[in-house]
Amino acid sequence: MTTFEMVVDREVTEALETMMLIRRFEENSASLQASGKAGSMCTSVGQEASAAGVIRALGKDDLILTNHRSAGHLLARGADPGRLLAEIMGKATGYCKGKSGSLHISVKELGVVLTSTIVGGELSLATGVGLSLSMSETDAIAVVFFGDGAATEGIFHEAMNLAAVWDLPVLFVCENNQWQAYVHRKETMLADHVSDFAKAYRVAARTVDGNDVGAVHDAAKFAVDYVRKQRKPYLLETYTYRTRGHMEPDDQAYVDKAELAAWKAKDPIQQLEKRLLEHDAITVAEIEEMRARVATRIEEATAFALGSPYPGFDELTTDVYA
Amino acid sequence: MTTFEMVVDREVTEALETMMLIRRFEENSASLQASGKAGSMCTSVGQEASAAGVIRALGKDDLILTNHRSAGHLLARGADPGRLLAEIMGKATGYCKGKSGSLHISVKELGVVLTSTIVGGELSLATGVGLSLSMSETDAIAVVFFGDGAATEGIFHEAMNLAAVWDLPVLFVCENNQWQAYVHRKETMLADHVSDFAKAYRVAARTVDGNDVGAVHDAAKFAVDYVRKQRKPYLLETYTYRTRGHMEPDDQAYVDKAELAAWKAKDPIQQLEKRLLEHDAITVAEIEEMRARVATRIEEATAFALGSPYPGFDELTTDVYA
Amino acid sequence: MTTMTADQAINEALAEEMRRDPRVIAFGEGVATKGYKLVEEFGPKRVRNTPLAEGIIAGTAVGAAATGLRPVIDLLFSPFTTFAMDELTNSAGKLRYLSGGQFAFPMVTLVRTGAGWGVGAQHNHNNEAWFVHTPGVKVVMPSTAADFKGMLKRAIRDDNPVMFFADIGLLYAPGEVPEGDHLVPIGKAAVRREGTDVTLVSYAKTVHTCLEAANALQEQGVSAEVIDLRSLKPWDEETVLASVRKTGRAVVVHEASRTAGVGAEVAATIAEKAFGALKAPVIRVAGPDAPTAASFPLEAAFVPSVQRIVEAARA
Amino acid sequence: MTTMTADQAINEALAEEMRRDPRVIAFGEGVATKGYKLVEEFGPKRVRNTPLAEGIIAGTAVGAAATGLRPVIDLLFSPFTTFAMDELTNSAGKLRYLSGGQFAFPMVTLVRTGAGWGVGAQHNHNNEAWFVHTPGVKVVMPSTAADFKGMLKRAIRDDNPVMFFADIGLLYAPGEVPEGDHLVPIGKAAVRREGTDVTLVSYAKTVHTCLEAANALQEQGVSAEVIDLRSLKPWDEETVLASVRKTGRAVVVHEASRTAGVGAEVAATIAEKAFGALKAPVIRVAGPDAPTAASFPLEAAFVPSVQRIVEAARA
Ligand SMILES: Cc1ncc(C[n+]2csc(CCOP(=O)(O)OP(=O)(O)O)c2C)c(N)n1
Ligand SMILES: Cc1ncc(C[n+]2csc(CCOP(=O)(O)OP(=O)(O)O)c2C)c(N)n1
Ligand SMILES: [Mg+2]
Ligand SMILES: [Mg+2]
Repeated sequence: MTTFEMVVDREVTEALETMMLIRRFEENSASLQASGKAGSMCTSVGQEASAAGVIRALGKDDLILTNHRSAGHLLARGADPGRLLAEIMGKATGYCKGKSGSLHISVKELGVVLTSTIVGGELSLATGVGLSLSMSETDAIAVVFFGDGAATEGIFHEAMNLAAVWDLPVLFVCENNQWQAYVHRKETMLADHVSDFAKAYRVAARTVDGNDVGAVHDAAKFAVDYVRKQRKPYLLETYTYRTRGHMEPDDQAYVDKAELAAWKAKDPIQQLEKRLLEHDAITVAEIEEMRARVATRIEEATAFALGSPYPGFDELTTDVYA
Repeated sequence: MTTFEMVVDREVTEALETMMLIRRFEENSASLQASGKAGSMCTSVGQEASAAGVIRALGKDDLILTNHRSAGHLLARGADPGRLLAEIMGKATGYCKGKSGSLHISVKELGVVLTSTIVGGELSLATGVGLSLSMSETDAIAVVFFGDGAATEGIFHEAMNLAAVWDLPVLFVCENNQWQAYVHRKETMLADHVSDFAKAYRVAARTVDGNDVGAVHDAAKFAVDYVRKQRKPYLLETYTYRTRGHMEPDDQAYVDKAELAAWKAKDPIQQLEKRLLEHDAITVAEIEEMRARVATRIEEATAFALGSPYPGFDELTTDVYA
Repeated sequence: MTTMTADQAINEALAEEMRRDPRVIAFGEGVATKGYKLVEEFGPKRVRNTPLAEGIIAGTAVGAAATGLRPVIDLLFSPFTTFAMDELTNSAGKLRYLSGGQFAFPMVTLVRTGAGWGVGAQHNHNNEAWFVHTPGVKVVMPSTAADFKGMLKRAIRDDNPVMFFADIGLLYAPGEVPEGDHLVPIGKAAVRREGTDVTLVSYAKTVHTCLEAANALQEQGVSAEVIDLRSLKPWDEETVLASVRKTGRAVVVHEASRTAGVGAEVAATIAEKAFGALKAPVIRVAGPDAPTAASFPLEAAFVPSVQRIVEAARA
Repeated sequence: MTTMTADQAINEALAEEMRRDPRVIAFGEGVATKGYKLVEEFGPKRVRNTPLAEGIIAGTAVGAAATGLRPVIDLLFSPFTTFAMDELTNSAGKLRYLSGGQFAFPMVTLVRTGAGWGVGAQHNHNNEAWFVHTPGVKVVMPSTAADFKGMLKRAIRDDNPVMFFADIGLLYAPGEVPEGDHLVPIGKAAVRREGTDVTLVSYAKTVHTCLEAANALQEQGVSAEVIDLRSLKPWDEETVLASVRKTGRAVVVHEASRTAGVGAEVAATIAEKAFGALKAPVIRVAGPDAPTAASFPLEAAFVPSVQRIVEAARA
């Protein structure tokens, strides 16, 4: 199915609402951080199409591993904005009892297992999740989200190689957002695409426009199907950009203004709204309704999180050992 | 210069004596181990053409990093067999006062810096040596020898990538001997050649017949010249085979008999002797003289090492801090 | 009782647990090659060779442990753990806590260390204290063939990551091992010899040196009690404190470097909690703060000797 | 004296040493971005951003140090050292010894840790004890802006690998720093307050907690001496023992987890070498054996409090 046809696919209109939810959630988190009500967090503003497009291509038994920039993945997977925000604020009602905070949120009930903020950590664990799946009677797959910076850690190569040699059902999703904290990707690798690394491992790979949710969704459906049926790894690179900076707050003084502007012009949400309207796949009113729904959810989530208690001091030493 | 021409090059006849010296030295070390006079060591029997061919292509200011399988590199660089054997035996007269033993022998005066027996350790250090050279007024280069197994450690990729991004004058020499201790290379990577990994880093690379000293020497001269002039990394893979097993003693019960036999038939020393004789580049008598010279050196080295004292107990805590 | 080496005990323990529980798998560099018998019995999916990459070996174990398997990995020699520290500490040690208890990591990491092979500091580095100081992991280091078997079996059944340190010097020495499903609890020390005048606390190879020292002390009229910690995290404070309260003197012995070693923890705990009972300072007899040399005489000199222990006990 | 934050002190120290010695270079993830002023002054070759790969950052520093440069690398947060342990311990810590003294490794590794930022155990893990237990390296962890500057300058001039731990909670607090070429020796503790009844030994953030505790104790008629170790390997036994021989009591305080922490070494050494002078057991006040939570109240509760120190001092 081509991106053009995707446009009229109702899945894409759903994806729009998912992206709006992620955007609103993260901008809200950032303002809570700015007003001192929440600790720091990394947002995926500008990259929402990657999370929305890939996650909706997954089955409910598939397992997800992610990293420090995970709110989009979690929300796309159906996480409750209230519990997610509570976790970011270190509240007891958060998915990890507030112990994780914003950087390593996992939600077992949603199949979001093992989130690590150690760049590359998620990659070191994904092969193990893939191994468990490969040894049990299931067609579920493991999906691991990581950044272009993680691809410069040796563990990325160790993970790709093992997944290839052991035929592990792992979908590697590299969100190449051109930045690695305060260092531009171009300073860290000569190749433009992380997918270039797959060939030597004999792993199938593809780079897709990460700001076009339709294109991401198409590519992800193909990749998920490939991994599910072949029981082999696949590397999907979503080529995108981090438009809000690395971690709140970030004035982005070190970012090239022109580059940033050029990517902001390719904003995945605006792009999709425009396209849907052009194809009469949605009306302005419907978009407004979506925005309103999303706004209400975020307000409720914020109220829930702000109203939640912090964990008790007894939690200081619980959950250390099983 | 083609391999055929190389055959009549007197450099090759010199290379023959170097290879004979390495072979004799290592077989002698192994028998000393067997008779309990020396600890364990890894030999490069069957791989001598790689050391002999690459090292003679280097200049005297070039710096070498190597690993646990280093006797060939050291002897080719001109190490004294007596001090080398003494080190292997843990004697005070060894190059490292007996503290290294066989696995991490470095010899600063020969430019053999920083030998590590941590597989991949030599690769993690090579970029630093390259950085020092790249920041000083010299055309010297760094050469790092590593195995096919080291190429499956993430640090290999981190080293290749940094050398590429920073334009470091590092010649990576992968001695692909088909084994990684007790695991066959085919069990650890899908590619046949480690040189396949270079492309994504935009590093020039080549695989050469590692049992043909002429071919290795040609390729090494080209590679050394490239790194010296371009001040950029290069990956040279010498495709060969470890015919004596991993570490003394090793019955190689786990090794495929046919594969071993096939490679033994390609023994680099016999091959070269045969070729030189065919081209009348050497006489049987000259070969006999070489053997005799080598035998004498090894006898003298053995006497020296056996007669040398062990380090005193005061050495237990010296050389910890500068 | 059957007689076997510690190395055989390890293999028996692994085979028995793999037989008992299909979730137990084993992998590492050469694990399938050396464990070809295990491959024959359990198949190539449960016993695997790996690429030469400690980081992904450990990370794969952590990920597999969190999702239903019970991996036993062999990282060969303790200095090689340096390539797997993120996976062993940041992931296995912390992700249960950081996830609010959502995940458990039942896995065992086997490493070898200690004097005996003469190959130097990149194969012999008693770094067990790193892991004893690491939250969320357990650490054991047995001294007898029976404990190698019983503790490995117990470690495999533990729902937490266990670092299993094997002292090279003990691996090929034969010992008596009880028949049947022999299990040794983690966290319980063993009193190897009873005594009344001084308590010698140790683990691994040096437990045997302490027993020799105890014999020597006996001849000098000093009755030494010898305690084998065998489990280092958690460690058995109770047994050690009870003994010191009885003897009033303690010498803590290990091969690892002295500074900030496990002995520091044991000595500090004794000095704090048995203060009133102490008739003399708690003395540590340990390896020097230096890397280990390959040269045999230096490697041997690194390890606490009977004489040093005797002198410390009489000080 | 000028007033500056510890973070500014670090930058000043680095700039001064780079000015003094052309062999000094600095690199790490974002080092050139954040240190753009250094780039302007010293050029892009001496101040570099790197790929996101701690192993090769550290390994490159080790290789460069052995061949004429004096690298200062920034590994950001202490849990990230787990990707560089081979390079920092097996190479920087051991290759001088294993080569029989042929090479030296003048390099500094900067890492941050400790409560204050609320981002959890993968950014906050006081693992300094790992390195204190590692041969061939030195470890410092200052508590004042002046020491951040003076010790970093000294560390850069040291011919050995130095691990420089920066306590996050101290980085942005202003402090007085002497003018000029301010150098603070590695291995010498500072007596931050003199006292006669009890010795409080600490380092980094908790030195200030000890000073507060000393004030509280003062009001209760107890005179506490406060010692700031600041250098953890080597550490200043002499100063600590002299103080305890005077006061007869010691409390060792740090934020790192208690078991096998640096406090164990200090307490064990005091209990052994000042045994006769001790009127009460040496008590350790430390963080729990748990990872650190992101949740602010839990993160704060992890750190030793004034109250706990006071109670320990009066016990
Ligand atoms: C091992 C490690 N090194 C450094 C960091 C600090 N850090 C956090 S995120 C980040 C950048 C990651 O870049 P990338 O992988 O591209 O992911 P992105 O943040 O762009 O989504 C860095 C350097 C870390 N968390 N872990
Ligand atoms: C980090 C690390 N892991 C494992 C080992 C044990 N070991 C020593 S040599 C070796 C095989 C190395 O294979 P390769 O890199 O191909 O070099 P070769 O021995 O074949 O020359 C192994 C696994 C080690 N020394 N270091
Ligand atoms: Mg990125
Ligand atoms: Mg090999």
